[in-house]
Amino acid sequence: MKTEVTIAGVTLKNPVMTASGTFGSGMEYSEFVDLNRLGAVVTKGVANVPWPGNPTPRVAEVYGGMLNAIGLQNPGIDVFLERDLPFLRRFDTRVIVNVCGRTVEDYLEVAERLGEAQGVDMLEINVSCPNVKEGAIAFGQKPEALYDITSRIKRTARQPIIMKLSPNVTDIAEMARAAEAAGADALSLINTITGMKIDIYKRKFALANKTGGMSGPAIKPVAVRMVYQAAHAVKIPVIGMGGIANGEDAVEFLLAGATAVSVGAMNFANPHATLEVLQGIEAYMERCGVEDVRELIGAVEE
Amino acid sequence: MKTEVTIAGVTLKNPVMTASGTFGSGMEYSEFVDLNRLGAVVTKGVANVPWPGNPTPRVAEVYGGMLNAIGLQNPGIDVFLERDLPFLRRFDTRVIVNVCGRTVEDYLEVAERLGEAQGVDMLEINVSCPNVKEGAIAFGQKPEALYDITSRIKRTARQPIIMKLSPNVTDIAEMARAAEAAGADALSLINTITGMKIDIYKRKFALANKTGGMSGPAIKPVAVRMVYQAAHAVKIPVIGMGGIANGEDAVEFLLAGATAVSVGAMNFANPHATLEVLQGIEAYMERCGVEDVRELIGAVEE
Amino acid sequence: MKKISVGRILSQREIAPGIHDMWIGTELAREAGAGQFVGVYPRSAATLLPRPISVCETDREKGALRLVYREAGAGTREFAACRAGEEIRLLGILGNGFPLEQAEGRRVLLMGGGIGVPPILQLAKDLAGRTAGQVNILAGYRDGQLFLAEDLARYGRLYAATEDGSRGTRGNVMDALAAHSLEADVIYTCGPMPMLRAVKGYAAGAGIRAYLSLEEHMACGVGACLGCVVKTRETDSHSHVHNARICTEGPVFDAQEVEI
Amino acid sequence: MKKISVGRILSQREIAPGIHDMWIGTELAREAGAGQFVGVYPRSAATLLPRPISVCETDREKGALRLVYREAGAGTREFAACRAGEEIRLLGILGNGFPLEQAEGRRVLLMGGGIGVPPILQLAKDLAGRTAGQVNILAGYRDGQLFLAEDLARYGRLYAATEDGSRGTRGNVMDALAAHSLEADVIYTCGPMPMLRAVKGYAAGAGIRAYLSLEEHMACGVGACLGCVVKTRETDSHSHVHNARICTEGPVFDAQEVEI
Repeated sequence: MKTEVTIAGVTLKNPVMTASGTFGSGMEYSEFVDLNRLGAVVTKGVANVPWPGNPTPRVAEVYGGMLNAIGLQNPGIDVFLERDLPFLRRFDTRVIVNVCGRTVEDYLEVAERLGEAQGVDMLEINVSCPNVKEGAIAFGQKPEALYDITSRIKRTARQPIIMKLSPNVTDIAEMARAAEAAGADALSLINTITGMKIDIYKRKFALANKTGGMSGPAIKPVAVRMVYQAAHAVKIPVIGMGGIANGEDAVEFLLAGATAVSVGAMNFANPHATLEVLQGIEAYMERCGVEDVRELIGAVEE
Repeated sequence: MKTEVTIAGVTLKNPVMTASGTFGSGMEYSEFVDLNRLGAVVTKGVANVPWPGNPTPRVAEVYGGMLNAIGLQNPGIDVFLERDLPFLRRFDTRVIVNVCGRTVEDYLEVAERLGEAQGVDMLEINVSCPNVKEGAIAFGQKPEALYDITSRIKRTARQPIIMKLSPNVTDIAEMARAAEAAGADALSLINTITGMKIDIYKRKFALANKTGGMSGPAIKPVAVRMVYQAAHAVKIPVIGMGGIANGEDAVEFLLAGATAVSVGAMNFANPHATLEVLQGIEAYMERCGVEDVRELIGAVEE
Repeated sequence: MKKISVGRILSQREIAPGIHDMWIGTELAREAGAGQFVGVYPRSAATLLPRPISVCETDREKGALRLVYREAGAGTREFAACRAGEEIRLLGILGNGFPLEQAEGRRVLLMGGGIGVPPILQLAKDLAGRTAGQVNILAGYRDGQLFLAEDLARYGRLYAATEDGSRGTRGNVMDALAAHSLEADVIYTCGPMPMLRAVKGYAAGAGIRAYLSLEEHMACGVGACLGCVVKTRETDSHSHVHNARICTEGPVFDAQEVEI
Repeated sequence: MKKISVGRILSQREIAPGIHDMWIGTELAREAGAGQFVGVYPRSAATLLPRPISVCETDREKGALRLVYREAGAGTREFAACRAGEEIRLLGILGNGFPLEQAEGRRVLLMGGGIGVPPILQLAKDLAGRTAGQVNILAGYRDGQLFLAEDLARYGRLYAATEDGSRGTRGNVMDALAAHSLEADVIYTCGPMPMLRAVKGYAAGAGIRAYLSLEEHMACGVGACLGCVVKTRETDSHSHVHNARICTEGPVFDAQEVEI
């Protein structure tokens, strides 16, 4: 049974990855999951300098999912290169570093530093975090802005770049085409959907940031739809995510057109989720006589 | 305990309404619910002529909700005026007629006919149905188009008009402002979020229409966020909906800025949902010592 | 009259692989007719819609309703895990049911295929003694697991068909119909769409009446959402388009009225 | 080591309005220390995140873990409905726990407020005989429902405070502290934020050590999501900003290290 997939010339042993921000830099969940079994680990967003993130409360539970407004707290590129990257390189898995910034220059600085680093397979560019005021989302909601930042990062980056798209847009296909036209090597979607929760007895917002990004099984149908629309709008590979909890969810994304999938919030509900998703995909292939996982990509009957 | 709310000069005995398309024209659920107890009944979309709607399957269940692609099947304005309106007028509740069309002229024709009718309190203009190819959604995803159709319908309509907004946009506040600037008397949101489900064993779309509108508790946090953003962008009243299952959900929407709320998909999960929502609001007011439900509107602590 | 009620599970057993037989104590048993159905609500917060399951048998004295259903998804998987004594939320009674009067004094043929077999049982019971001669029953199965066959045989002459040929006629109910050259004035049937199309075609050719019980994905089950419609020959009186609601105008239709 | 495991509920009872006392048979009891916590998973498909609940007491021989929690939302409401014999999914053991060595030969004061009282019990047990003289325990309650008071009294001298004045000192634990003019070299405390701030201030003024057990909304519970952070005086070694993870570097912090 073949489970390898290739994204921008980088071959993953299987299509199961981790969604940025839900898996730290791998260390925490390595107690639960053998990272060698994953197709790739996608790190928490890394900026050029340490970011303190948002005030608490930063997380709240919602029906079938959660809201988060962490605000991309991260120790910055120096610590990442000294501590987190060496840890990840001990494992036989692909390393995809999520890059965040407030200005284009921030992104370029991180991309440059990562270009000099050994063992970074791809960069995922976060232009879709709904929880930071400057930068981030601003680049991810207008095709022109997305085109501009994508092309500038592409010129600087030494590794293939994956543009992570926001679902908080009118036309995801238009955004996908803009990123592809600007030279993106791949796309990943969906980032979280902006949501809100109010504590009706305290009459306060559940999150200090008022709004937060929604993730979890509740958003899966929106994610599947956007992955389908994006995959049909571009030729570059698409990485699908949004509420994936098991192998059947993952297969649904593959059939919709995703080349790989990421497990996000469900890591919190089940620290073994990534491996169970992989086992579930293999069980489906077994049951349905699928020899090569690539047969599933975009295989939904039109 | 006061539960009356007023929208565009029309006073509802309480803020609980039905979401268009989930309650027919009231007849079916009148076996379960005393319509006299509702603040208003919002009818299924009515067009100038009968619409056949989409092929089946038209509905599919998803985690914490459902997808639908009915395609606005409806018997047309003639039958509505002869059969459905007289039925609704037998009850002491407000009647809000949802109006749909493929062209602006379609909408205007229905609005004119309803203008001559007795017992229609308000019109809700559906410019956000994701399941019909022409018209509908096209008017609801660009501010200019929304401004244009809103102003034209406003000139024709004899009753106050409520513009029903689509959540499938980048900036809901911008859409809300466009509708208000064009003369809308109120806004209602959210309509369904476009989603997709794939049957992984048949490798087929769960819906004949491929995509469908997602509703149910799963989408509530997105709805609360958009109601909050819309209510803070305009001065006209906002009617909130999206996954409301009980009184606490309804209060959350009121605190976010809604003047009234609609119960939609949850009618299917619980035919008594509308009345239970009303009882839940009253229980909350009792418990928290709220004399007048209007105290709750937009009362979340900033 | 339609309402929400809570029933108590009296018994539950798997009578064929993935086919479950559940008796429920509920007042609905007294009004439930052959061909009607109930909406059964799962308890899981992830599955909110009622599952339409047709009446297999009723014990009006005991106030017991029998549902025989296939484990097909999260909802029915949950039902299958329910044990005797547990409560279960029901919406019903729903749908029009089979028109029994059409069988009066006529030669009647009942045809059920797969999970379309269960509704035939209550129908056979209700028709007992009202038809011209014994009712003939054709039941089609995937394999030799002839669930409900013994029950059916009590109320008519049973002819089985199995896809794998392990029991009765090899093939489907149409093959069995030909094999036994059965004659009838009216046919009542429930089963997969290809079978219903075949029955509709056969009945049209033979110039006899046929009543089809249709299935479709439903949301509300009470005629409000317009999710479950079937294309009709005439404009439907409710919709004023060529669409009838399977949950309300149906699930049983005169074969001539629907375009399937 | 952190892992997912399944425990079996040994007993469950409501010991004060909305306060539940659950004993769970689990191997975690052997490693669980005072001030550490477990993530408890609800079963409902609508509530996916583990609920952090701190260790109230452990019976290492029996392999039993005691959790005393307040019914606050859908998750804890579900736990409260669980009966003896049922299984419950656990994530743990989590957090750093109270630094017992800091109590060696010192005069120790334990302060618990509301649902912050439970973790004080195991702490008092573990400190027995290691401190200078008897441990003094201040427990603050809303009203006369002094849950766990009898258990606490077994391991130290208990002073109660109630907001309504129905038992012990009227007011909070700080009022009781003053009323009994208790002295200490080190304070261990758990309770609502205003109380923790007061303790921090008091300890700073009196120039004594204080260890605070903090609470915050959590998602993963294992340090990955960065949801539960507290502002720290020094740059945190993990985050390299002034934020420590309550679930991992905490929940117990030296009062001087956190800015609350």
